[in-house]
Amino acid sequence: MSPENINFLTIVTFLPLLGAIVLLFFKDVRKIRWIALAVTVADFVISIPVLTSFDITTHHMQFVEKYTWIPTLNINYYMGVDGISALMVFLTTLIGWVCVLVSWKAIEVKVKEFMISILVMQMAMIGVFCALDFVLFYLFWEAMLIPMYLIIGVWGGKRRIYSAVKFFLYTLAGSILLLIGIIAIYYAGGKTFEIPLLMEQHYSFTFQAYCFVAFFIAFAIKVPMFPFHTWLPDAHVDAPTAGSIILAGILLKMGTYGLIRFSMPMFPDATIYFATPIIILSIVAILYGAFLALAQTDMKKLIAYSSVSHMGFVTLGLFLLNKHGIEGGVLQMFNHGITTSALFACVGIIYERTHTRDLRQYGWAAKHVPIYAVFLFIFSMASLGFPGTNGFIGEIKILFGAYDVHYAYVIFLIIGIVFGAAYVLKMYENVAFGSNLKPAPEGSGTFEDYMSHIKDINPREFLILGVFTVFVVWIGLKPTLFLDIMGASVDHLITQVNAADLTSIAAR
Amino acid sequence: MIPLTWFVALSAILFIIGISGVLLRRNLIVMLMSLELILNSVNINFVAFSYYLEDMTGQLFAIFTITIAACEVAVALGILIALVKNRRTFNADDLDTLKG
Amino acid sequence: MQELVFSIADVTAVVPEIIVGVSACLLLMVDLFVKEERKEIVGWLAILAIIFAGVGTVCLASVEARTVMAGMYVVDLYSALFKMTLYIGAIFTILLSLNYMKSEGVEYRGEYYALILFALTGMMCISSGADLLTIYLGIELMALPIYVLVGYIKKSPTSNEAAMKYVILGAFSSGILLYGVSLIYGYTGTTNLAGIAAGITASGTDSPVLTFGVLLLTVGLCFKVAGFPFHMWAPDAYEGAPTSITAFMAVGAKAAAFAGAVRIFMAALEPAFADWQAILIIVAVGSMFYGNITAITQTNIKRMLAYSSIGHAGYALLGLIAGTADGAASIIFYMFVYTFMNLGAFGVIILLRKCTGKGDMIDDYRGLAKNNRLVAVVMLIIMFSLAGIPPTAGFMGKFYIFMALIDQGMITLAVVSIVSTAIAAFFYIRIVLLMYMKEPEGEFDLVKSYSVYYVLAICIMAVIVLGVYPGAFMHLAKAAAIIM
Amino acid sequence: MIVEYILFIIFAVVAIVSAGCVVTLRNPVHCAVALIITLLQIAALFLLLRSPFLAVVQVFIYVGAVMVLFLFAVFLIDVKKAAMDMFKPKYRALAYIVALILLVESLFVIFSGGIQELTRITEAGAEVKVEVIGRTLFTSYIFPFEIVSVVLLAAMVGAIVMARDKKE
Repeated sequence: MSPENINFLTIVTFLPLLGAIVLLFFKDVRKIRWIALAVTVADFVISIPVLTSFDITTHHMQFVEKYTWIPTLNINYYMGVDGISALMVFLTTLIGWVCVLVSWKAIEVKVKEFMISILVMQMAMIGVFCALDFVLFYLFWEAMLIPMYLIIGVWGGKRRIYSAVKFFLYTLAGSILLLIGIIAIYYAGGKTFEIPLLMEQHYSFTFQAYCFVAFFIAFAIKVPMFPFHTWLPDAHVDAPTAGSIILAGILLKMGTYGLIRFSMPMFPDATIYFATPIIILSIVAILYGAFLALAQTDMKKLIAYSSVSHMGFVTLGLFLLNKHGIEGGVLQMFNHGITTSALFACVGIIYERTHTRDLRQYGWAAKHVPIYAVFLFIFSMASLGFPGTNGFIGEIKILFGAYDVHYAYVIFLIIGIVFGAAYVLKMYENVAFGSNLKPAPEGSGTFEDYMSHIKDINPREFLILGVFTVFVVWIGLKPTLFLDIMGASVDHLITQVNAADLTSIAAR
Repeated sequence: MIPLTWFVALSAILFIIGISGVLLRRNLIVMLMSLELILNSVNINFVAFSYYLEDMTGQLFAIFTITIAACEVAVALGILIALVKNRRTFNADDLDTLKG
Repeated sequence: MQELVFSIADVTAVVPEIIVGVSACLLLMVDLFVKEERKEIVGWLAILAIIFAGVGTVCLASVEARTVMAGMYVVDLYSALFKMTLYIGAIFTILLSLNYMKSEGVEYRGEYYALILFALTGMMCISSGADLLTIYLGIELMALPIYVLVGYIKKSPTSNEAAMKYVILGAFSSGILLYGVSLIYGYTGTTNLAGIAAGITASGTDSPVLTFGVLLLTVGLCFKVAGFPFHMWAPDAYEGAPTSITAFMAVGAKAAAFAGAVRIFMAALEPAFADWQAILIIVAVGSMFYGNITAITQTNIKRMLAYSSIGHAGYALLGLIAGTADGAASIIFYMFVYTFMNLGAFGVIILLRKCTGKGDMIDDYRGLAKNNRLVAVVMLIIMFSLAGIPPTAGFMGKFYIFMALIDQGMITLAVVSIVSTAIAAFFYIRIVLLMYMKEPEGEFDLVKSYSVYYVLAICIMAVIVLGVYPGAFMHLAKAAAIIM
Repeated sequence: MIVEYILFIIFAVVAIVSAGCVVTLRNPVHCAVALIITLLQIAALFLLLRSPFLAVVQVFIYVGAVMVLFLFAVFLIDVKKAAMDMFKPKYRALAYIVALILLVESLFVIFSGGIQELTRITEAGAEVKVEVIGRTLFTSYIFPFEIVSVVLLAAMVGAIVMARDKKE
């Protein structure tokens, strides 16, 4: 059978759901873990052909599947990927099995429910990236809400209920705006929900502006952009490690993906009109996130705020609206998914041993857990954009793009990068090279006793971090593969945005 | 010939008296009686329209209304008796187990 | 000499009604021969009767819309779909009651099922009525047994009280509705729905007589669907009634009232659209916000669901406000979906009922998920469906209504109603939160009743299937709305 | 005919006054009697409208059956206690507002002249024969007639279930 005949996307999307249903019939915790792992790994393997047999010469949607679904409302089951979403699907399936592995020992209560939530979550996330019908997209988009709410609320930390409800309400508010926007564009775009068709329409500027704002707020909450970011630190801190990885790795990408897929091609006039304000917001987010990260002592919170800062780079890159900027932005999405997930995994690994995330409690990592310290070093470097790591490529491209638009942006970006280096190095220094004389936590005996319980990473954790390292180095040294895949799609996106009716904007 | 308006006016007055009775009185039996007033005002309307339109529908409708009114009273009084057996009241303000 | 104006064809058209009505009478007799502890047999017989009626309705629905009984009655796809909803509501109500009424120690359990069938007959008459007289009689035939059923736990003061309040406000609303009918009759000279539409078109819509008549009729109908500010009976009646009857009211009575309202407004008062649309907009917006906001502060779950049902009535009214075939179809779909969601919710309440005193209070759900995972999952899905979160049926129902509304350019109204949906999500997820994220305070000892399990299983399946694949039923609803 | 006018005015005034008594009198027994008077006036008005059958039905069913039921209920329940009960101020303002709105609306409807226009006959019409009513009831109205019979049965069952205690 040739690849064209297989409904790859449907399989990739719904395999996790099938796995979740199968899990319902098992009781043994060990079996449940292994089945979940098997399903996610299988999903990952199946998603590889999506990337390898992807035709990089065209921007058209590939692996397209289209079936009538709800004829009364003209809704179709319409799936397909372009270069950008193909990368995201790959990232999602990758993160999927990593999440299962990370939770192997960390989740001990309600394991079945947890694995089902993870698998349902994965289904919804892949669906979001593949859907080419607006209603289908919205269904997947909203379907992420329930499992994530449960993941944070049931298996989370101390303030899990507060964080879960906050996450739920913020996201729901965004979804409502999105729904309004979707229905509005349905009527404006000739009564269809098909995204490719809707992109071809030209809408009046007023309509574009209203819709753009509605969509933008919805996506900005997910990204999260300043000033809609306040749910993120809470959600990250209280989510279990796997939840944090999903949040940072995939969920945040939903927002920027939405901007790329909908806002920019459908509302080009409004995109150009609003580009500068959004860039300014992004810069504020970069600096503000970095400042706050610098002030944190909780490791997770630090990384959470760094996410705000890094996602600011992404939105900035996208709204530079030139090839370097957008490619850099998309690549940074992927990078952030790898790097931040890896950092959260590192936090989770050490938290399992010490039950603290307070940076002041560490300082012995380089001496006592050297392999761990090496991995943490690699990811820290990737996070601050050290040459040779993936972060460097993304940031340098965004810098190039920014320079083409306005040199002032570059100055702010450099400041942001410097701050980024500062908080990452602070974190690493605190964890790895602090004083050895720090007192052990109360009730754990002498420092030596305490330390003797803390072992270096085991093979399972080595595998997790190793995989992330591969991608960090791969993209850092040879990003062309990834840039090629997205290349045609990015070019097309730029053409779409440039189709904007500039005279109508100039008139304002 | 008496103008149709007279009948409708009379019915409207009885209707309003009936409505005020239901809303103002707290005695459940009197509330039920006020409901009868409302239904009777409706019947005046129906019969009057029926006569002045030379159409029999109204009269027939009125017959059905009277029947239904009897049923309503029977059921309502049945419930009232069940209520009174439990708690010796028929003051609507004493119905306060259910808040609201 | 007038001859009989109906034929065998007329009689066959009303076979489902005859089956249900006659079965109700038969059950009263059968009941005499059934021992007190085995009254559940009567319930099963009632279910059997409804299934027969359902088969009859399906057979009749395959033919085209036709008016029978001298223009009093119409058999069409629209009524068939609503009747299916009503059958499901009635069957599930009986299934929920079997164990519950026994454990509550209620007298006259045989008559209980007969009364449900009587009420069902009334609901069927509402959904098929082609004359204001038939619809009015249907409303009364539905309401009178329900008044009694609400007060069926005679030992309970709350039940008595609820019945008393309900009967007074119900009769009051019937009176208002009738006064409106009488004025409309005076204006058009007929009570036939098609005749009224023709009469209004002929005589114009600017007469105050018509306006006042339409106003009163609308108010009366809003009472029946429990729309703000005519909702005051609902919370008390819902809280005081036996839980199974609360479900029946929330599902059957509401669907039937909407069936009647849609037909009256769309078939008879279509020419006076502007008159009633303005009233309904106020009622709908008021219902959505009042219902959803008040629900947040409730501590009793039945009362909370009552306020939520007020909110849902508001959403469904939006379909009428749109005034199109899509709008009517969206109401049919919404009521169908709503039936499953509410029956599921009340089923869970009944399951919890065994733990003495538990089940009625929202706090009773604290930590339910710990040892009763399945029940908690059921409640979770239903709550998310009621909140309108995909991929549940509740979302599709709302989505269709919003589409119909925006199709008519009423974007502000759609935005307002979507915002109220967000408010509603708040109190639904509170229950999920209590179930999953709090520790239980005591042991849960759930009722073991297979009939309730069946109801819950079917409801969940329906909620998910209709959420993921609503196409088929939506198509039917649209077809029904067009030929109406 | 001038006599008709006079009769109408007499009946109407008595009906309104006694209706007013129904909602204002303290003692439920008095209210019931006042209601009977109102109902009788309405029956008389039906005669003026050439509807003798309805007038008879009104007297039989309302005055004969319904009111007896009411009086039974009143006597069954302690009257003295109920007699103490009068207007309570709880919903008073609301009630007045509703009544006022309805009054204004009705006045508007009545004085707009719209109603008189609805009249289709020019001189006093003939009375509808009982026979015709009966025939129609059993032909065109057979279906509502059947429904109403079911309603009666349901109401009877309901009332018995509610009011009667099961003896063990």
